[in-house]
Amino acid sequence: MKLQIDPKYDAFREEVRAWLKEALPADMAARTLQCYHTTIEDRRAWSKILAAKGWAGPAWPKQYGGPGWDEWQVMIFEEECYLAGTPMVDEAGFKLCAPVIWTFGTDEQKQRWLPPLLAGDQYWGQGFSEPNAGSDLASLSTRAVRDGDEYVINGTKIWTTDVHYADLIFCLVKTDPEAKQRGISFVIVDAKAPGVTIRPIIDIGEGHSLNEVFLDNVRIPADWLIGEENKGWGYGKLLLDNERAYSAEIPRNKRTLARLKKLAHETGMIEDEGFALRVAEAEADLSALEFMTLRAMAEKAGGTNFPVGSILKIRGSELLQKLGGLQVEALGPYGAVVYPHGATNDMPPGPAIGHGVLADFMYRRAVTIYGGSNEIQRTIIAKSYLEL
Amino acid sequence: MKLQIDPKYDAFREEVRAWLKEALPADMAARTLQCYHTTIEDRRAWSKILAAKGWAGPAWPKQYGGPGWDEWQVMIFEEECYLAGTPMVDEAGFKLCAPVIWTFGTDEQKQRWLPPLLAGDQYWGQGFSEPNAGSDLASLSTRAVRDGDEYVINGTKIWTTDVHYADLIFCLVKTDPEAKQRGISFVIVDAKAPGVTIRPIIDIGEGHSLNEVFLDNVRIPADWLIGEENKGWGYGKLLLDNERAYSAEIPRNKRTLARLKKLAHETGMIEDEGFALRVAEAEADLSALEFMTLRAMAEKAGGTNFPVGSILKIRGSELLQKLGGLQVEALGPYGAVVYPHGATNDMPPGPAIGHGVLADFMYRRAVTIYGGSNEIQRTIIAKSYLEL
Amino acid sequence: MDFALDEMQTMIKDSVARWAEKEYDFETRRKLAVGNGFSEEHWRTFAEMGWLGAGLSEEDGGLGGGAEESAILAEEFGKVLLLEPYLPVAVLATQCLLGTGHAGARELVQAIAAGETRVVLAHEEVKAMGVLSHVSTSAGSDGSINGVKTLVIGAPFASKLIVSARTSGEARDQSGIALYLVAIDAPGVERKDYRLADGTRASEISFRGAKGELIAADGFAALDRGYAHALVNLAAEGVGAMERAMWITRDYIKTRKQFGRTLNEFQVLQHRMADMLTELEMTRSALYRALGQLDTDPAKRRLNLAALKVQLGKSARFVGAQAIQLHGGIGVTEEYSIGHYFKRLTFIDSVYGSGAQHLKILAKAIQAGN
Amino acid sequence: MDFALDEMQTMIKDSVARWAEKEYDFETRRKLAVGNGFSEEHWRTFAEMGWLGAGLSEEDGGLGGGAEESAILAEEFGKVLLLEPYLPVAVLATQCLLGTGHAGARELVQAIAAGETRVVLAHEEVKAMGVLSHVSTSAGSDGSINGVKTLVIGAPFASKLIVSARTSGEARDQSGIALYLVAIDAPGVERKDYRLADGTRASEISFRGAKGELIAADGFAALDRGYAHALVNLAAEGVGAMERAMWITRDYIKTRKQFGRTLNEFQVLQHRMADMLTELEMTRSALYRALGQLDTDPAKRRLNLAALKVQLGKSARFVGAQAIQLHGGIGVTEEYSIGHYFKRLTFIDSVYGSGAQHLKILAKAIQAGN
Repeated sequence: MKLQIDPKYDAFREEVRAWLKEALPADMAARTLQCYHTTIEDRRAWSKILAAKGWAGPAWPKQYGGPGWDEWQVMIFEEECYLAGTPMVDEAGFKLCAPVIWTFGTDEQKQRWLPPLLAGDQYWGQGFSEPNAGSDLASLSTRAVRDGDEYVINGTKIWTTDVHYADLIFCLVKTDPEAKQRGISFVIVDAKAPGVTIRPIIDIGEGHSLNEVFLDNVRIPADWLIGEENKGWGYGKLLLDNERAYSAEIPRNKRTLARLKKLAHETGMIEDEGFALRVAEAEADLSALEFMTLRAMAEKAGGTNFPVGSILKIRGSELLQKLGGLQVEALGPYGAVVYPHGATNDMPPGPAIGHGVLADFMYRRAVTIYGGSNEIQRTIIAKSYLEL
Repeated sequence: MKLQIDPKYDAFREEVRAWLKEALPADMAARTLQCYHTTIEDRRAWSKILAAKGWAGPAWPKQYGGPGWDEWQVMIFEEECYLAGTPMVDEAGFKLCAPVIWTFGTDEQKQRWLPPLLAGDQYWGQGFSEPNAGSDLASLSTRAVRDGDEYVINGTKIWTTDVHYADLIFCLVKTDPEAKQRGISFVIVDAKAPGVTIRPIIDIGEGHSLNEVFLDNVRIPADWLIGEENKGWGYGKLLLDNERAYSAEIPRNKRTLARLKKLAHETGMIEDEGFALRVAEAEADLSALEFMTLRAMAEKAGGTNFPVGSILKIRGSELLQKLGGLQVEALGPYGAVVYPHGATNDMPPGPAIGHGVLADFMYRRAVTIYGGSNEIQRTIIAKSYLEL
Repeated sequence: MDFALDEMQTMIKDSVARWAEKEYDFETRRKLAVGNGFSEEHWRTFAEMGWLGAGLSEEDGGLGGGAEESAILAEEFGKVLLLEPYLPVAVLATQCLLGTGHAGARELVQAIAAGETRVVLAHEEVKAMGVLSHVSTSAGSDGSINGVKTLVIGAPFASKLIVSARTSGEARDQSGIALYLVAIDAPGVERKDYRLADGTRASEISFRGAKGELIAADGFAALDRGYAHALVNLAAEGVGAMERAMWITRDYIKTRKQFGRTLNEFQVLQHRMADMLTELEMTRSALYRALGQLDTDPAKRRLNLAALKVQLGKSARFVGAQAIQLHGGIGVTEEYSIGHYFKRLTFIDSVYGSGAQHLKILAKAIQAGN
Repeated sequence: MDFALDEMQTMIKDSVARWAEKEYDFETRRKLAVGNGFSEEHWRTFAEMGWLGAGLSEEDGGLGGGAEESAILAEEFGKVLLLEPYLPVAVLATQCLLGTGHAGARELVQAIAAGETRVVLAHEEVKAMGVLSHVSTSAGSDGSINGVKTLVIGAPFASKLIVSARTSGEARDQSGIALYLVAIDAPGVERKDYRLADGTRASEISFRGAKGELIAADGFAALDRGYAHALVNLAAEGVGAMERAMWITRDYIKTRKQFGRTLNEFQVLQHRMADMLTELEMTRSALYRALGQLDTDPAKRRLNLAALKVQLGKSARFVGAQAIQLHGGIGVTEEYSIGHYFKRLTFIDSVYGSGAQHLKILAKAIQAGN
């Protein structure tokens, strides 16, 4: 047993922190820390800064342009970014699609897509969910039919985050409608191709990050299918498994807790003992969850059926909602005020640090739903590990 | 709408309270308020006092010796009894069996059983549950087979409260093993008859109120079956429905809250703000539940499928457990100390008012299980009213 | 006791329900919410139907009802998430006015009930933290008011304000709070309007030497009365909103399929909905209790209302959150109704002193030996 | 980081598990619990196997392990609800002694590890309410001790007591607390033994002019160290008890039938068990965290331990209660095992400062800007 993070990482954390202090524009950080959805301008600008530093793909292998960090460094980097208030980057592209490309793609595919992604020149969107599939991905109905050198795709994708900024969309589609999970393939679609229609979905926080994507006889070259036909389910699952240690969103939770405390001190709410006790409870939760994440990282190679990803997802998402509620509460009479997205002047009264709190609180109702609802996670735990 | 209890009942409450002050021996009250299981001696003595006053069967119709109270008076009487600390009386006999007898029994049966019950001369036990039935009463397996002028009964009953004090046991038994609910009859068994064996079940509070009853070729006269053969399920259900307004055990919850406050003031725990907030939450719960009980009483005749009994059962039992936990907590370092049942001297240190708290807390784990577990109550709510 | 509605109550309930079904469907309301949040036409209807005086005696210009009638109305309004400031104007300000006993108050109340004017109460301050007697806004001996009031719901549609201002004592003393009637456009009154999450409108209002008419020299009791009525009506609204949200959710899960089954077949969701019903009914019970004892002495009433708000807040948050959860993704979209119930229900917990703040009132009473 | 057990740790774990399976089945334990709650033979085994020194360096008479080894042992003991006072003697008193730096302490620790003597810490007082520095027991300048200590777990089986007594300052000051070694049968020491819900034994002890040997003039740091180690071991015990309770429950619901189905087919119970596992693993995570940072500075350690105790208490109560609930009636009987897990788990929340009291420590730190 070794229950401490190696102190050698302290220096790395310092390095990251020092760089962020210098490289991250203050106005950009302030906008992020208000916690509205990130604007495309901030996102583009920050991607370029990261790319110039060579830190755009923290978890990427060196051969594809990553910095060659181990996973502890990646985690530390992400945590520091969140705390400093860096804009969200293209998570779908960097964390989900790129690994599929470098693991299962051909050299040509890697050449085609990885460099522009890393350089911040191309943006990606993700198309997994469908209107009638919800948490039940096995019942996808978007079809891709081979037609000579092309596939013709028809169907609808939903909850596609930020796809309105995207140049490319990676999708799970049915290539063999008879098979269930095995008939699914992983394909790339040009977001500007004929037949692609994007309908914004405004969330209850009045923000726009979600979309519905209609694919109507959209054609893609046959070599825009990654890996083998009908094996896409396995690729998706493998990568989601790799990500499972991060399901609790510790960096985001930490940032949220930090802002909650700041806010509650600013408004004076922290002096209320009952309130402080609830903040303390959330903090205790977070500290256990953080360590469970470390356990999951360390045990990653273990290959047990211990459902740590599901546990982290459940508790991390519940915590995020709890912290959101506490922030709204800390705002007192300003908790229910709508501060419009993107507005910069003529804002309603109330502390500036709290302007995005309500929108975020609303939007985060989704965290217990997406990525396999918490109900589904509980069933996974019960079935897989407890064998119920 | 009339949302106040008629003030005319205030005088009645005063009358009851005054009488209790005079009639209830102080040592008896003190023992009850410590909240161990009631001793048989206290029970006998108090039954006699009630009988002498004519208040033994508060809810009984006048013609069978009841005081002729309406249900508000019955409720007030019970509440005052609890607060004053009267010993538990023979609830199974008075509240469950007697109404079956007077509603469905013959004149001879009424004559045989009601007067001695009312006089406190005979004690009753209840035999509904069985080891393999749990909350699933429809799957009873105790059999009663007609043999001339008698029934021969074989089977096992469990969780039979206080049957070790009982002279008579009323049971649900299968008389038609093919039919499910319809093959059940309501019979009376002499607790001292040959073939009746009673095995004590000690609960985790180290108390003895529960028993297992083995019925081995026990013979009862044929006219110890109440009402019609194979109709017992309906009788039982009807009476339980009548009782549904009382499922939240408001009198017991009120007494428990009162003792919790007293205890917490005595130990000083009440000064802890976090603790006081939790007591306040319980109090708010109780006040809503109390009014829901009044709603249920007033709407009793309404005949809707609104599942108020299930709601009251769930929340009342959860509240009782919560209050129990708070009491244990209020005891501080004495919360885990075992104070033996029935001991009077050489007790471990700690406030006397708290001596029965731990035993009660332990025993009350059962309240969310018995009478149809809270899980079953939720299913009833979902199926019956929400039509899910 | 009798929980059934009498003839007049049934009539009120039915007429509001009919109006809402015809005039206040979800799409209409949604447009209004992102529009200016108020319809003069609706308000005229409220006045014509007598709803603005549902809780008033006939001599006060009402229908001859009381708090129960008003609550019945509020429950129906809650079901459709009414945007117009029924509660701030026809309950909070109106009951506060009646509580002053001021000579002109009745006349004003009659005008409000008739829909001729709208008055709201400007009392809330940033540092109040749920303490009703918190007033740091001051009134000089010449009646000039200085200070800032916040979250004055309905102010953008009001012509007059009742302003609480301190004439003596410390910020949280119950005595020394005077009430003034101030025209919304009086000199020295500066208003900043904004939209709230539930689509209603409120203002932050600065008073810089504004002058008003004194209507209560010692106004705490009137405030207390106003907020007591506001709280029970808020709870009634919450009950209506929770009930509607519950049935919308019930209907949804009976049709939505996942893994080859409709959602209502999953036991976990069945039990979740049982808990939603339970929470709703707990609040309804607490509401009836508080309604029935609205005329008891203020100290006792305060504890009843605190218990009600605690229950209301807990229930509203739970029902709102679970209504979204059971809907899945669609529940988080602005274009679908259920998210708007969540917003209203969240706001209901926080307004007029949050559930947590009211719990503290109960706890303090228990510590003091109650 | 590495969460896998090394060779020695695996050996400890396996040897305890083997012993427990052979010597500490539920029936044996139950008899012991209602008997005198202690077996000299078991204790001899603990000493012979080196378990009493599992967390000690070799020079202190131990196996050369540390807090992790002790926790591994405690977890196994937790699985069988050990009655003997391993934790009070081999952890709390032992670590407190080592914390004093007193010349004779090491010798005494060696004797404890060898099973030759048993020492417990008499520190808890009725009014402490979870505040570690609360000491109102006083020591005069002649070293005579006056006061009452309560809940001294394991005292009925101890030959010596470490007694905390105040030589200066107010009841909750951290300075001015001296530690004395007092023979259990010294004049002026009066003991009242009793049984606790989990079958362990404790005493309330009055000191009336009792004399002892001073082992720390300023003993708060030693107390703090003792309780820090005690808390992580308590959590390890809790993790063991929760894990066993969870699997017992799992096995039970896979066989028990209701309504024609085994209970494990009901989705609500499946999810309940998922929550039990989740709570257990949250505590295990908090435990690892606290264990890994046991040697950090005391202020930081205190916050880690507070977070651990909060999590432990919450998890233990939930897992214990649900284990009974899922068993139904049989869970409430003394003759079946699961109720005893409930008792132990309930007690685990309350001892060494309750979860609620530790939450207050965290809250105060947050209020102070942490």
